[in-house]
Amino acid sequence: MRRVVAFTLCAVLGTSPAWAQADRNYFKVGVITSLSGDLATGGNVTKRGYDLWAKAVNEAGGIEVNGKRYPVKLYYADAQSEPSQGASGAERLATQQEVDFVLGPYSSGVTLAVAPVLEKYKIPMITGSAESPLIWRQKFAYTFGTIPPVNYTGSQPVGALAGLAPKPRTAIVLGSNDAFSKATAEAFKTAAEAHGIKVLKFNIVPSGQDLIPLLSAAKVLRPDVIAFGGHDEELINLVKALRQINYTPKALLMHYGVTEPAFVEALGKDAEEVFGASVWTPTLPTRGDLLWADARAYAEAAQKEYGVPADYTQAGCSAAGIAFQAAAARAGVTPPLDEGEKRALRDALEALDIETFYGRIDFADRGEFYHANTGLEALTVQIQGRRPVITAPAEFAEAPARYPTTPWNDRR
Amino acid sequence: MRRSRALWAGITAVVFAVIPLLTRDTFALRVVTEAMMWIGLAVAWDVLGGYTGYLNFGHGAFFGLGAYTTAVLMMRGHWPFALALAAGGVLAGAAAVVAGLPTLRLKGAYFAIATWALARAVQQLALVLEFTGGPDGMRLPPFLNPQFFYYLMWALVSVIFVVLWILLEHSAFGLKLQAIREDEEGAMALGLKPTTIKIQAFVLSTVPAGILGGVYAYWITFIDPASVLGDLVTDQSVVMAVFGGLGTLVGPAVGAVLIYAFKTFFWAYLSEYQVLYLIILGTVIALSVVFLPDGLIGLLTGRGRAEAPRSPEPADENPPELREAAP
Amino acid sequence: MLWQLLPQAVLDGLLIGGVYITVALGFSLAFGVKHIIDFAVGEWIMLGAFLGYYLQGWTGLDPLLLLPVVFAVFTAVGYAIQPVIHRAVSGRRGNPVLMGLVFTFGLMLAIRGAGLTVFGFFSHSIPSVMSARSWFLEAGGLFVTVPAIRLVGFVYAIGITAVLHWVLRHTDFGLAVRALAQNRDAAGLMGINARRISSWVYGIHVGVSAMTGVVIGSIFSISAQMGGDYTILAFFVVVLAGMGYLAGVPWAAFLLGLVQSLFLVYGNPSYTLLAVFAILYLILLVSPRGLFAKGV
Amino acid sequence: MSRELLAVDQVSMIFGGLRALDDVSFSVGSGEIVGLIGPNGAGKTTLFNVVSGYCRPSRGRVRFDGKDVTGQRPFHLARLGIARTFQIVKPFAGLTVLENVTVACLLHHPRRRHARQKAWEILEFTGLAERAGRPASGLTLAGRKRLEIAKALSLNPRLLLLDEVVAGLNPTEADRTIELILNIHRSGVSILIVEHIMRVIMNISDRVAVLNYGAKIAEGPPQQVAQDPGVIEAYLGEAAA
Repeated sequence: MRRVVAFTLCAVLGTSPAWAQADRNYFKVGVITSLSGDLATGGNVTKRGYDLWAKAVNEAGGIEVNGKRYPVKLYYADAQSEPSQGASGAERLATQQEVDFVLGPYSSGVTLAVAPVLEKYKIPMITGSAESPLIWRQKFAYTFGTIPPVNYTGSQPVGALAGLAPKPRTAIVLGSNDAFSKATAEAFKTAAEAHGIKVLKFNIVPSGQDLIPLLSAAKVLRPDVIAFGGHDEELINLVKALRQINYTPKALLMHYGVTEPAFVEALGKDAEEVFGASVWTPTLPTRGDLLWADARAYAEAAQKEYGVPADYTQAGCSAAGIAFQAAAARAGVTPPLDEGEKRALRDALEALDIETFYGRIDFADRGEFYHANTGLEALTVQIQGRRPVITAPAEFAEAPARYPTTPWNDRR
Repeated sequence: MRRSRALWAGITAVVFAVIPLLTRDTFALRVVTEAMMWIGLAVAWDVLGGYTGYLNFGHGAFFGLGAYTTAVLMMRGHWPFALALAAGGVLAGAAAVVAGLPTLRLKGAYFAIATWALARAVQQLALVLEFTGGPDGMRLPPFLNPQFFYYLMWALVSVIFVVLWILLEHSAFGLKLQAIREDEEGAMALGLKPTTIKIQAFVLSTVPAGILGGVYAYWITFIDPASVLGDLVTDQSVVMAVFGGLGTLVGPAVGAVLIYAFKTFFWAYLSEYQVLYLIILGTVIALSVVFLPDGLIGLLTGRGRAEAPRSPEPADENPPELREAAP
Repeated sequence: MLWQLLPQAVLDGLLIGGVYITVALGFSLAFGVKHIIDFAVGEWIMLGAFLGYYLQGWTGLDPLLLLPVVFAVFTAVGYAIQPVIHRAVSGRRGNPVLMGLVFTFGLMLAIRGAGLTVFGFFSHSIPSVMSARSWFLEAGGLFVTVPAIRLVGFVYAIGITAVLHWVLRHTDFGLAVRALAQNRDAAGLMGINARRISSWVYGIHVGVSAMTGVVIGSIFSISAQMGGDYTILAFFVVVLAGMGYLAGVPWAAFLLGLVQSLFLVYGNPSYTLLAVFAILYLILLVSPRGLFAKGV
Repeated sequence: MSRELLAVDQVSMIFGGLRALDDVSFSVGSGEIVGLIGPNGAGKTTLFNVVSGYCRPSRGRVRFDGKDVTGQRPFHLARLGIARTFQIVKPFAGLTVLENVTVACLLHHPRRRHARQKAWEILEFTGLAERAGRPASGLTLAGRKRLEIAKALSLNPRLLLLDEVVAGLNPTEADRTIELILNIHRSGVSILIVEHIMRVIMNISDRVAVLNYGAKIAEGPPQQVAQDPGVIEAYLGEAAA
């Protein structure tokens, strides 16, 4: 047992290598995400986004700063879906790998634990996927995010629904009791009330709860809209439950979960005409200066690399890399970054306003969305022909919304 | 044997005390700090699980209770950390009394299930209450001093270890627990009040968990129902204690160090194989029940071999529970 | 308005409870006979659900027709695993019940890990023709919607319960199982092969649980991480019923379903699970051996 | 008869429909050895369980040293001075012989160190000293039965309830155990003993009570009881069955 302790000690202490820092001609990029644990699904999607960006940058020779190109090298830390492991990983990336900047965690919980550590070492971080409004209320100086928070994205589709004819008058809003879903449901509710849709029922329910009694009771109220904040499994259960009690609202609204292939795969024709929220789809008309010319080009590259369609999380993660790329060029910082250069990089990020394949990136420098990307237009999507199609706002719409929704029993 | 063990314990403690002086590596400090936390959790779990024979599958609830109490008192009540931490320990102990009263009168099977349910109940509570922040969790003021947390954890875990060592190995209490574990009916005939003693053990096991939870909250600066009230703490404490050796103090400590080291190594270098971790963890625990019933420590000390077969009858059938069920 | 919802809420509660019966039935049987608390019960449900999912994909048959296949496969799995569990619980360390707990706990982690590796993280659904049907009944101002697939689940649960009951009461095998549950030594004297019967019992438990997974997949969705939710349901029902008291299972399941349903409709839905926990705690406090005080 | 130490007064015990004890009354005087006999299933162990607090009688009272102790829990009774052994011996298997006895000694010696010293004395007295360090699970049946007595003795009892501590032993072991019982008795402990082996009961008891189907059918000096026609019939009946 003593030997074991001694061995472990050596192993732990022995892992502090002294890195030769003097003239490094590449960027060290930390990647903290959840590759295992409950959030591994999403975590691995973010990893793909970050990896794809790194691959594309290096194929182009690297990040161009003052006419010279510096490749990037990624250093991973698995947060294991645990805030403590995320913080630990951040500590390692900061002190052992001495990374120049960090591409951030998948979930808001891990982000909230990682951010203070990086604050301490003054290392800029962009998360490509955390979308809880909480993060931005903390006003971390070095933390940014490419995906707008759910209370920003959630209101757009409600507004879009309110503009359809005949206008929906009543709604039932339900949300699962986790941070993301609850914030989504609250955003739906606030937006509905703002657009003159009467919210007949608003309930936050325990995650995984069988909702059929609640929906049976709701059915009696004949709501025009049923809006639900939840994750993939819960979304599938909700649609199946509505199907089982045979109630078709005029519109069924959820958040980004409907854009996941699993949603359509699991529900087939029952997934049709479900509304969702997103900020990016492969068909979004965008124009990028760096790496990918538009959304389609990115989608093709992603499809080629991973064999599955890219979703907006993955795109947001690749865009996070691009944001760093652009900011480094503007700040004129070259690796290795010292403290002053990291600060310059952070300032450049705050000042950034660029067009990318992902859309516009413009981090807010004040207010409740502090350092979240508010350059994007939130999108309303609807499943049509087994894929998400943008139906609003008008300038991006690919097809008109199908409304009111076809009753379950009339579908082919 | 006893003296040399104490000597080695002392040396280990001193080594741990000087580590921060030897290294400026804050990541390594973090790793060792967390390893110590797991030692404390696994050893505390073993008070009830190993010494008393009641498997607490809700250890994480008490850890989380401590974390939340500390966070709430610091953030909403503006208590100083030390007081909030103590309150976390007290509350975890009080919760053990409340949870233990109906369940510790019963056979271990009920207790195991009840504590598992309790963990989920506490998680639900944190999710629906306002002052816990619901699913959003709570942030604490960042106090990012690795040395502070290292020494705090070191001191707390040392105290926990020494207190348990004295109570369980050198005082009447430990013997009483083991007697109850082996034969509750028989213990009653000798004047022991099983329910009272079991509740005492439960409290002794959960107070450290609550305190460690409080330290965790302040250290990590963020807690939410998923991270401090999820399955992780329970799962890992059980695995560490069983793998290391139930009913000893050194066993769970060794188990904690090895499993934590394995986990850290696994995720640092083999993270592509992510979910294999669960398979390995599960297989290790299942196999150690079959092949290493006394845990690793049984193998190292030869305790397993010294023990003669348990009974002349085929050890096979008839669990004691069944026999006692008959009036 | 509110009272109008009552028939529907009660019906929904009973239908939910129906599913819970089969989640807990095999588990209760295994505990009653072998004194094994099977932490892996939810994982058997998960594995069964995925077998049903893939079989449905390959054959195109309705999942409800595949139930016997899933049952057969997993009964065999359970039968094969029982000797290992037996070895785990009869080791040198006393306390077989607790050793069994730890063993199945390990099994649970390993199966979940394997499930995540093989099936991935995404959710799926097992399509059945029944999930698209429902009946609307109305009489005297009262109305209920009866979802077909849920009724199927209910009938399935009652059917399995009835069959199990019949087997235990009226067959030689059932007699042997009951003898074993009563007294192992005596059962041995009567010439009953305790090991073989135990293996069958665990096999039936695993088989029933796996089959239930398919029904659950038709009603809800399935994912590699679904097991834990159902394990806790099984625990709830069995503790409420009294551990090992098979006849209490349906009533406990209905109670649980009704509490949830009524609370969702008439209470604050956020507190549904907490209400369930509170009731469980109170019942344990008042009657530690379950609703009927018949637990082991 | 000397001063009454234990009095069982019209005790009945009903399990379900089964009358395990039916209106049983008897007493143990201070300094007495009372034998309790009866065919299998006569209710001897049930009576032990009632007296030692493991079962609460359905009817009737139990008095110990003049105080009503009916339904008191075993650990209270142990404190008052009632110690018992178990028919199915179950030592604390994971503990050593010494630790087993030490647990019992804790009742009057709350500090572990003192209890251990006391335990050594008891082990010497009961002849288990050389096996002190061994796990209790490794003892022979005779050793285990002796350990049961040692544990009960450690409680400094005034009344010792012995449940078949001789049955199953070979003649030499049996004689040694009987000698031990007599030694304990000499030190001033009253004893109520259940035993299947007539020879033992007849030799050591001051008085014998006989149970059959839960009811007391005879009581008196050993020789007198042995000639009681009802007792003979009860035993013959068993033999014939």
